[in-house]
Amino acid sequence: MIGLEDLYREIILDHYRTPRNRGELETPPARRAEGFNPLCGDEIIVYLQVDEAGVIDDVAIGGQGCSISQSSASMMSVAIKGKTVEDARKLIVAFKGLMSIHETDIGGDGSETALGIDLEGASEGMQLGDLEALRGVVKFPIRIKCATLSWNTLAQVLDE
Amino acid sequence: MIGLEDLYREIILDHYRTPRNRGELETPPARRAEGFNPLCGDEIIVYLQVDEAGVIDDVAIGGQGCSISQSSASMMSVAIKGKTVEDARKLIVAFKGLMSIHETDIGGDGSETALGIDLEGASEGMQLGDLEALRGVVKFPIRIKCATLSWNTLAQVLDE
Amino acid sequence: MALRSTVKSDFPLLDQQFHGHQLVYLDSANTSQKPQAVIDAMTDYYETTNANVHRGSYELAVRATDALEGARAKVGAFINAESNSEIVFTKNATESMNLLAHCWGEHSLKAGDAVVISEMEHHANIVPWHMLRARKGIELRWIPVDASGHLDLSDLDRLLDGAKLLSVTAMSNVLGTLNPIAALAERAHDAGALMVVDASQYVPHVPTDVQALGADFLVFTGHKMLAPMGIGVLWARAEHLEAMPPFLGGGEMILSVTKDGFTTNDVPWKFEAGTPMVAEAVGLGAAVDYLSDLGMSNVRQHEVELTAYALRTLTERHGDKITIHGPAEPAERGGVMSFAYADVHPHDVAQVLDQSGIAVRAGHHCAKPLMDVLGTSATSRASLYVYNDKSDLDKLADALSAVDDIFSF
Amino acid sequence: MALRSTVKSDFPLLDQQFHGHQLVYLDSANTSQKPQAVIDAMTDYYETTNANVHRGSYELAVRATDALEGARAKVGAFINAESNSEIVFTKNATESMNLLAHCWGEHSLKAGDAVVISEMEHHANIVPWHMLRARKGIELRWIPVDASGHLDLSDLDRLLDGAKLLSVTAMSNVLGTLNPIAALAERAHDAGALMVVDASQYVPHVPTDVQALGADFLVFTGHKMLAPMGIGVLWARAEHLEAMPPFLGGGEMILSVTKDGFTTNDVPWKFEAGTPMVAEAVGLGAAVDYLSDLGMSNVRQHEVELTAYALRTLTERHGDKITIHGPAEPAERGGVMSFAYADVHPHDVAQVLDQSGIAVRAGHHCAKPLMDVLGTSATSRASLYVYNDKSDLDKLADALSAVDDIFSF
Ligand SMILES: Cc1ncc(COP(=O)(O)O)c(C=O)c1O
Ligand SMILES: Cc1ncc(COP(=O)(O)O)c(C=O)c1O
Repeated sequence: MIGLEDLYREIILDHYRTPRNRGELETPPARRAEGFNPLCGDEIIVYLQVDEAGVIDDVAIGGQGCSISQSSASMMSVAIKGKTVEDARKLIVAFKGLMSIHETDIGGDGSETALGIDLEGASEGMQLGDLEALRGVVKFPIRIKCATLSWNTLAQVLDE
Repeated sequence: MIGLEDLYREIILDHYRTPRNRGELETPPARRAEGFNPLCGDEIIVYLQVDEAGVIDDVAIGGQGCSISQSSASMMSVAIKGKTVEDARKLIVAFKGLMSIHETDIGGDGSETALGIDLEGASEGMQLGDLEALRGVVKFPIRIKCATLSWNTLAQVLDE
Repeated sequence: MALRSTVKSDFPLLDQQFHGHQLVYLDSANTSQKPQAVIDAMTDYYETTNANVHRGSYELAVRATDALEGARAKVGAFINAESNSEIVFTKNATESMNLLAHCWGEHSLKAGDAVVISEMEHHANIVPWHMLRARKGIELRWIPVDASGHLDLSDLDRLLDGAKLLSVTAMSNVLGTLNPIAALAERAHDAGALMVVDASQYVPHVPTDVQALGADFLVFTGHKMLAPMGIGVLWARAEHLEAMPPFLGGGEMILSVTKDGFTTNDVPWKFEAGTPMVAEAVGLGAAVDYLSDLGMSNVRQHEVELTAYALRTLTERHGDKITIHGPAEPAERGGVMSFAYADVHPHDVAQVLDQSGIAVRAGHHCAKPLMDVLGTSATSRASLYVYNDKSDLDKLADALSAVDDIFSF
Repeated sequence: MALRSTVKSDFPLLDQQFHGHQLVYLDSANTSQKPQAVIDAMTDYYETTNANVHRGSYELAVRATDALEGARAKVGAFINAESNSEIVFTKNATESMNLLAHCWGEHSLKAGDAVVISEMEHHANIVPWHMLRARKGIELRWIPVDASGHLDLSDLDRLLDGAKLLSVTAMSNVLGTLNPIAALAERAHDAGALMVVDASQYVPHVPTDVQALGADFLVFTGHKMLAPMGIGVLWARAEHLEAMPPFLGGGEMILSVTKDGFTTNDVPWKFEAGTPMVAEAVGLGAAVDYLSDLGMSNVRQHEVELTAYALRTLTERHGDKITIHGPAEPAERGGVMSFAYADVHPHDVAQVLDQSGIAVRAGHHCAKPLMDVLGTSATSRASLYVYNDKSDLDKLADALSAVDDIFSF
């Protein structure tokens, strides 16, 4: 449909249809955090298992939501699995940078506003890969919250 | 001043300058009630002494307020002194009838609205006398509350 | 349909395009659009009449006061209140319900007392009771919703046993269900409880007579009935308002203030602290006039006919793909149609429809407990009002095919 | 005067006659008139942008949400808030103060804790504390007002000793007195108390920088600053808002609701239950733009000059007959002039002035404890704003002679 091809890229729909790392992990040893989008009722649960070396050796995603929040979570799970916690944090920054281009303080928790980060520096060496497909979301500001929901939840679980 | 001569009739200003029955009565034997006009802060205190026969043998007026509330109270005190309680009630009805011609529910306690009384019947044989001078107040709806303040207070003290 | 055909043209906002399509506004259960008459009434207020009320002795202030109290009288007549002093202006239905929970609740409920609500309530009729539960230790009981989208009243006697309050929506903002308020009020009273009606979705769409409904309290909100945002109404029987302590403290609601305390003004002003929203009241009065001119039973008939058309058309065009929640019978419901489209998430449905200029809401509609009952986290919702017509529903049916194109796999 | 001379013509309401005279509006401390730009902004909102906010995924709803949050950002910038999340929209200053008394008060005060206010407070900064006293048993202490119309701070140390909160008006709505807020905030903090500012009369007239004032909470109201009725503001430091429990319960203020309870949304939405007054927020944003274009220091300078002219003219023309309350020095006060005229009752003064088209307020100005201090039950009050000029004050002086004619005896 004209105007929507930037939002609903094939790779996004693919992750939506066939979400990766879907499920639960036992807690403990895994950590768990929940994120809500009060706007549309979307809910993401992120399970994270980190080994002694600080490597994310397993991740699982629960909850439900729209194509954007689900595919973003799925792509995120792929991107962080096997990465160090430190790299995951850099990815969060990089992804938020990707999203914040047109972001304004339009609702929800406002945490997206004015990140003011050094995107180049922080995401140095980080490959967003498939996640680049979500770039089109910035043309639909209301959906940015959907795309960032899993990432905010990841940040939460990392901070615990 | 053009437009105000209906409001500030000479007899009204006279009662305002030289209020009748101003003061206090000892309670008991007298009864006492206070009335407020929250709009302008006017306050009227009515003291009433009624003998065994139901005749108002003394009345006193306290408080302070504008020319209309003060003169209305003064004229009221003259009109009810020596009258029976029953006649005083009739006078209240007659006076409210005089005032309610253009009354609308514009604030304060709303008690003025839609009296629906049989003015002729209720005030039968009642002479409003000087009080007729207050008729001009109905052209200034906001002041009706001033004119009726003492009468509402009288009704209160009679009901106690 | 009994409404005059020119209604749509009274609403300037509807005459615009989105993404190259004429706007089709199907989100009136969320907020309604405003007819020119309402917009003009507010503009005129600010250009000719604006002053603070109940305070000034000059002519302009008298006019402003008349404008406020005149609007109160219009609202009172619209719902057949016994007296204007039963009409309390608030900022929205949510404040009305909170006022009730604070003033009546704090005053009349004690720990262990039960309040009965239903599973189809809007958060505005849930959260204030949760908060009161936290403050006072009341018990909250829930009337279940059955599979047909009606209240399941089979257990009502037990739920009402010893309850002090029954608070139910007159029309569900998700399912469209019209609840049997008069009967519920009777049963509440028989059980010794008072009855609260959340009429936020009802007063805008159905002729309302508070005396016939027999309830004790009724709340609604201006912006869903063609009136501006920023104004709501609490109607209550005068005896209840008299007995309730005040809500917010400040100007307007007092008779006297000293360093030691204060005495309250008469009702309804006792509950209206601070400068009221006069322009919004004027707008609400104009909305009431507009709706009365159309005729509320015509409004209702229009929506029943349109709902019937919508249910038929959507089912014919989309068959099994679409599931419309709530009562199947148009006469038992309002024009609020929540639906699921295949397994496409409502947010995606709304996004695709927006691309065709169609505004529907996706989400939990501030009714999360009902979402739990429906076993979902969100629905798509199309809702109707006086300015909608069959062509809007045809366009909705068309645009849903685009959803199918993108998401069927 | 530094204001452009065409300001008056921006206000359509002022262009009308009363009793055969051009309106002279001198009641802006009560409510202000609205420039065309503000009226148009609201009309435009309803004609092009209206939708419910934070809820819809369609384009129109996004625009409405942007309009609301854009207005919040404008208000935040206008008072130099650190973040937009420190700006809570309420219906008026009274609600803001009640929110504070409920949420901060209930949460942080216990029986015996002291709250310090002053004798020159508006009822909005008195009654909520009386109500809290009744609920929680707090102690209320009063800073006296001296004969010059200033706060008497000689005993402040004792008053603040062990106090938890100091809540004072930045500008008296009766005397015009400007209070030393920054110094008071410092002394409150030194004593371990938080500082609340009632800035209802201040934000409209004086450049305001919440960070420079150093307070913890600040409340004001839209309708006194050229904005519509129906909207007020609570500014608070984010840490306080985070710590405070919610106020009203319902939609918008929640993250999640179940049958067992709810979790609150982030600030500021946690405090904004129900559909907000979006059009009024848009109007407030437009008012902020209008005032910023004029320049708030120009506004202040204009009012200082006009107040000086008024004090001089009225005294020259009416000598001993007129007593103007409050500070004699224009730089120490705002353009709010309460006065007594001989022993004519203010209600009669206002009535006679109205006959000349002059709108002044007569009454207790929602400051009854201050009236007790002044030893009166009411004053007449003329108050200024951007649209007033010297000719308005000349007409006031003229019309007071008519008062003299009728009532001198
Ligand atoms: C100093 C002061 N505080 C508070 C208020 C209350 O404002 P509102 O009536 O808009 O709530 C006013 C105005 O009436 C005021 O002058
Ligand atoms: C049934 C019902 N109750 C209450 C409300 C709350 O109305 P408001 O947001 O205007 O307070 C709504 C609308 O959102 C509703 O649909």
